[in-house]
Amino acid sequence: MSLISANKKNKTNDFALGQKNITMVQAITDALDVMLERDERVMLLGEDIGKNGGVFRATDGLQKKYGEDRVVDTPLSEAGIIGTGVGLAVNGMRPVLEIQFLGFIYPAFEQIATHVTRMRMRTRGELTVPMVIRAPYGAGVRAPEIHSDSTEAYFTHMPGIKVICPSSPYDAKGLLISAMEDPDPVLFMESMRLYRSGKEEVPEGYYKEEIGKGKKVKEGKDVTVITWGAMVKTAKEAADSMENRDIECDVIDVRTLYPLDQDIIADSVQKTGRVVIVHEAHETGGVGNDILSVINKQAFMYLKAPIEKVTGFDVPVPMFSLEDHYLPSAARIQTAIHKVYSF
Amino acid sequence: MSLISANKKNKTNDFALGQKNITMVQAITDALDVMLERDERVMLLGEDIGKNGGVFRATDGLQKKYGEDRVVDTPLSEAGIIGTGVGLAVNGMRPVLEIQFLGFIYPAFEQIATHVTRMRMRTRGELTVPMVIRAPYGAGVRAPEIHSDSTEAYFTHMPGIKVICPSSPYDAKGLLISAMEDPDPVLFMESMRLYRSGKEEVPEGYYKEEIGKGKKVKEGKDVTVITWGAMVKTAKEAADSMENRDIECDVIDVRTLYPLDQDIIADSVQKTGRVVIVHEAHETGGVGNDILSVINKQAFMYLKAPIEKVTGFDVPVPMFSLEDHYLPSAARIQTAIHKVYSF
Amino acid sequence: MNFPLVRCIKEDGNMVDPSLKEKISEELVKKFYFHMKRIRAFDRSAKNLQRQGRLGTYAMYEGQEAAQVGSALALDTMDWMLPTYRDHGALLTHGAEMMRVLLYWNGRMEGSFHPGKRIFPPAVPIATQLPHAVGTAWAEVRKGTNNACLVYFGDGATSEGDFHEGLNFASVLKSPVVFFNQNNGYAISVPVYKQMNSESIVQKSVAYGIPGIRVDGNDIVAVYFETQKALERAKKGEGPTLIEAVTQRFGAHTTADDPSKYRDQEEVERQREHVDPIRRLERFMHKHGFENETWIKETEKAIETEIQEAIMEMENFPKAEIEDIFDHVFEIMPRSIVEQKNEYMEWIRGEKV
Amino acid sequence: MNFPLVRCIKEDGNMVDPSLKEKISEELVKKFYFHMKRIRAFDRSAKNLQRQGRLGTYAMYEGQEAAQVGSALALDTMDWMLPTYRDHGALLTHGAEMMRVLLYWNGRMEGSFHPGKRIFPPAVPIATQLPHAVGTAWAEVRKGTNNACLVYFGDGATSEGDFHEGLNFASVLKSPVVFFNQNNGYAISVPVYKQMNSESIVQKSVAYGIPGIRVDGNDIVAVYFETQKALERAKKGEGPTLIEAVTQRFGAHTTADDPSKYRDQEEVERQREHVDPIRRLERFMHKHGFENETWIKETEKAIETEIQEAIMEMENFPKAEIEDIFDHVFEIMPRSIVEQKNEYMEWIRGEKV
Ligand SMILES: Cc1ncc(C[n+]2csc(CCOP(=O)(O)OP(=O)(O)O)c2C)c(N)n1
Ligand SMILES: Cc1ncc(C[n+]2csc(CCOP(=O)(O)OP(=O)(O)O)c2C)c(N)n1
Ligand SMILES: [Mg+2]
Ligand SMILES: [Mg+2]
Repeated sequence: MSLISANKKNKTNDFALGQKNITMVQAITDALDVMLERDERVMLLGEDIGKNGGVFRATDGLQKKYGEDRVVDTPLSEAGIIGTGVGLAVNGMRPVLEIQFLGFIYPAFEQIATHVTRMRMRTRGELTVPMVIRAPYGAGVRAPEIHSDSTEAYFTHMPGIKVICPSSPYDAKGLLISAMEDPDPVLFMESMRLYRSGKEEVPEGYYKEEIGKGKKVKEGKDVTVITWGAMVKTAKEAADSMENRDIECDVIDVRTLYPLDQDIIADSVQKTGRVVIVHEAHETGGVGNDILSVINKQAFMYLKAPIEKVTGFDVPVPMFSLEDHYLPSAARIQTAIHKVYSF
Repeated sequence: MSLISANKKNKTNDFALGQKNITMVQAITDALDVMLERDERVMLLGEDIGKNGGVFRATDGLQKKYGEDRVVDTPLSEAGIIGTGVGLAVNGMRPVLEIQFLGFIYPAFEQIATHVTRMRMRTRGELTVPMVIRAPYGAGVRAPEIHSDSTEAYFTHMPGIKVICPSSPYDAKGLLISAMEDPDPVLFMESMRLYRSGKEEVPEGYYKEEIGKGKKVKEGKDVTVITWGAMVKTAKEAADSMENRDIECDVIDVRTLYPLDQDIIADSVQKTGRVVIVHEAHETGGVGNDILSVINKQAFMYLKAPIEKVTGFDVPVPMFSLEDHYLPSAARIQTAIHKVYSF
Repeated sequence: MNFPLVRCIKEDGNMVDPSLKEKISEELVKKFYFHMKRIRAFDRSAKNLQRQGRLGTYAMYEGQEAAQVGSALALDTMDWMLPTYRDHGALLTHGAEMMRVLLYWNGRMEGSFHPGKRIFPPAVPIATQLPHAVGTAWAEVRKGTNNACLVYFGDGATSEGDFHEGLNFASVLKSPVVFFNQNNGYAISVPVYKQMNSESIVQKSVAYGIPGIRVDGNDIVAVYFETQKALERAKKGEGPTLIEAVTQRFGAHTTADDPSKYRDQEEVERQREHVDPIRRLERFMHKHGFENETWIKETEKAIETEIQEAIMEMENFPKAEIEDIFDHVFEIMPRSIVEQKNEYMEWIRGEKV
Repeated sequence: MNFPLVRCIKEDGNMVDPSLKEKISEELVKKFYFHMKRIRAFDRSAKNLQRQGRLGTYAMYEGQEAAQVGSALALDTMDWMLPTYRDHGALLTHGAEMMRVLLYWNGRMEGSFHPGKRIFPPAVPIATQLPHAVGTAWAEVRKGTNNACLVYFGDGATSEGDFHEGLNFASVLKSPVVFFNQNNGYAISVPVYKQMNSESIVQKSVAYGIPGIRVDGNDIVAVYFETQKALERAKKGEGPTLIEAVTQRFGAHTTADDPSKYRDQEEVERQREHVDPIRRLERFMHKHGFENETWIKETEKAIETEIQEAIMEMENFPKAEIEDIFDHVFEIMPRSIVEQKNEYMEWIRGEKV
């Protein structure tokens, strides 16, 4: 577990007072709560986030606590939410915008691609958009169509926005707080599968995890497995089971998809020379290929085998009767680890 | 120059009657004209495409010739254009939709990501969307902001749509006709820089170029240069000049960005072992990384040097006073060729 | 703005204008009644199946039967229907196979379309289907047919850009579309008054210079006749109409939703007495000599049998085939998908051994 | 729908309601006149510069001066302005540096913002600025100030989803925004009657339950007072207003456009006699004792000097720095950009040796 970075910049109640054992969705609520408390400029906007507390209850109780002015049920309009957020952010607020599912962010695509990400550039920093867009993503929870998209690559290709995808309650809270204090826009992806899939000790109060830094979740010398979000658990499971066959894996949770932590990737690949990249997005154009590019640049001479990718296919995420086949499984990852190991 | 593929499937007037020496934008008008003539189902929709003939005159004269019912000036609404196109296509028409600049396609992103590309899948082919979206793209013509985007990678990552980007009048016409006869949606990217930058002999009448096939524009044994669209000319220029230093390049115009022609890439890389990829889109998440992935899979063992990329940077396309620095230049490509050659 | 609520049958079952009775044949009343009962029974069964884990998340429409059946019955077979995820009541009325509707909610691709029927797959992203309707209807005009399009959407959907772009396109193109809004009071948890500042949805028709009709969505007679008129206008080349059917969603947004978080469900149950569209029709039938106990009993039984058979069919439907993931993205599979498919299918076969 | 065209000064310069004259001080008239003359002179100079290759593609606004100046003058310094690419007349009136406006059209990033002024960079993607205005104005409410927002957009912009979503949000949030539409008859080549089926733009206010005003956009007095009223309403917490200013674009869409392809430019020139907003004000001044030849001459000279100086400043402005491409994407440059920058800057230096 990472150390608490006791950032005490703004207020005094920075010290972790204790720990609590909570799920990822609770950790997210907690981060929002901490920041609403610390910083008056923070406002939450979204569909059903107020009275209803969000369709996943990520904002449960917050409207009651902070009022309808700060935790706002908006009309059903993603371009409206993000566009209004741009105005709020430019004019001094710190909007956190919930997009109900990542698959419904597309109506706001123009706002993100042409304004959220370009305002600083266009005004040389005179006007900026410190905004967090939160969006549940991913397959595996038997959700209806479109709800299961994992389309982070649209945003990593968009200059001017950071993309974060935590895999644990601890990281989720620390990274969300960092995102909310970041001077630039952040897309914060939350795995629906992980929302309630396990608890972890999380410090109370304020702490930050550094954006742009990956994390080793398992140490090994033979094969590097690189992934993020919901796939961390699956990859770890696969890597653990490879120990039976005497294959030791380095498992890296990159946590931030843009900017990527090139060092953690390069260091590991220089050690192992064998790589498996795992993600649930479509293979073509996926962030896996950015990782490939990092490796090509930083560790080409160390590679002992072609890099393997275990990813979603180049097909729309299927309806739930077949989604388990779409999603990378531990078994598929094992096959890939074995393949690069025995190349 | 490729041979004419005399596809005679639908009608009789298939044979090229002669040649004419025309620019790329004229070749595009010609393709639209040929298809409006051959196929009653073809309709053109877009902003300013009727009376005005399009802001680049790509549809010049077509409304007069085919009527306001078939060449339609729409309201200023890209989601409306694409969404209406979905209905037209599902119900038997063959809509060709002009998006005035690729940078203004974003309002229609949701329509493309959730309907254009998924209709066949969702209905197992019962309802389909044979639609062509035409969009001028790219920097280098001193256009205002947003107009210069080269964001093809958003679409290559989207399962269910093909992405084409021709680099010559001949290819433009043949590929556009193929796109218009394709049973599935196609995004057809037209380089503004190339619209009027040179003429070429183009057959009159109907002919097709195959989608998904790249083309060698220069043959060489030392280094493979892979690119498309406006960059083909620049890359060729760089490659030509390397002959002075006795470096012979294979220059590949992939022409289709999804699906990529894996064979032409693999064959060349297996021969040269050294690769430079050139594109004007941002590096991170660019189609260059998909090519990297193809090479990793098909030619890993043949690589003699890390792959070099000469691309747009991870920044918004700057306003025109600086756009030439953003765009890959022949000189930068030469440096890269030299680097991989002398690795 | 003057958009009075059009109503034919009052809550107590009496007619607003008794002279309309001539136009209401026994056959028509039976149709109304049969379809409303049928889709309500279906809805309740589906909800139960979900509870038993035999369906996935399911979206109920109880309370909206008059709006869905009344509008759907106004369509001809060759007219198109573009539904949302909550309009399978209308779908069933327009001829969709019940078994397929069940498949849809069971996460099966085979359930999102209805071979041979002019029905779009349900639009999941809100309001995106409105522009589709414009194009679909326009294609009919280009073909020179006399068919129109009916597109459903909710009160929440009016906030999306696609609602606006769709209505604007249709009005400019004089596309034969009926925009049928079911104002059921809520978008998930958000009440209409937070969704918009306008007093009605129908007044948004003014923005497009098209006719707007506000109808009591729990009065199937009014819904039916108003939709019919709008369709006639469309078919005569007079362009689109916006209909707002004011109705109510009795239950949760979907089986994944807990309405007690944002409204008083007991209050909803109390209101049901006044607003339930089936009870209203029953009162009308009772007061106007259309009551027929035997027929009702038979009908109920037939419906029950149909539903049970559909459930059996759904449950006996061949298992989803993995290949389906790959096979329908393009007409001709590009190499990248071919390779992904082959690799995966080989791996699966290996695994299974 | 009753949205009469509000007019204070008739085409012949006479007043519609002479009693209004009390409210029109000489100072105000001079302001109107000065700013309209100033921005017209600017516009023409910029067009000429473009012809001479000293600017890039440029968007003219000639004909729309009353709409832009009248509305801009109604703003307080602390009110926000959100312009499109055609509203630099309004920008200049709200205090933007002329030199920067020229820089913008010369492809210089330094021209898209105005330090210290509450002005957004021009929105290039149509209608996207409307939601920004809602948020910007709402932030003022949250801060407890008394400032409002004025956002410009064209007739074509009303077809985009963002127009609709912006107005809906503003109406629900009661955000202090004035939505100022310049209906100049065309979106590039597309005339308003192909853009929409409604008879006016103002009637779209009905969809949001907000006040709508249709004003003669060539009558600066009417524009000024109506904008002022709308701003007052906004500041009193009464929410947004939609203003449609009916005006005309005399020239091409931009210097890259050829209007003869889609309209009769001679006809436009003939109409100018009636509609030119500056001539109208001149007639008013003439008839109401505001004429002052000496002042006009001085003013014209001052404007000419200012413009020439701004052009010189623009042309002497330090050359664009390559580093600017990289330096302003994030506050702290991530490694990928650092590396791209270093590599490129090294390469450029090497090249240049
Ligand atoms: C673009 C988009 N955003 C958000 C959602 C999530 N969502 C599903 S249904 C719904 C509410 C829709 O309300 P309404 O239009 O009134 O229809 P109803 O559910 O009442 O039938 C929301 C927000 C979605 N499906 N699509
Ligand atoms: C989203 C988007 N689509 C298309 C364009 C291209 N375009 C630039 S100006 C324009 C017409 C705008 O017309 P209107 O809103 O009436 O404003 P005007 O130019 O008349 O001031 C178009 C289509 C754009 N800038 N943005
Ligand atoms: Mg609703
Ligand atoms: Mg206009």
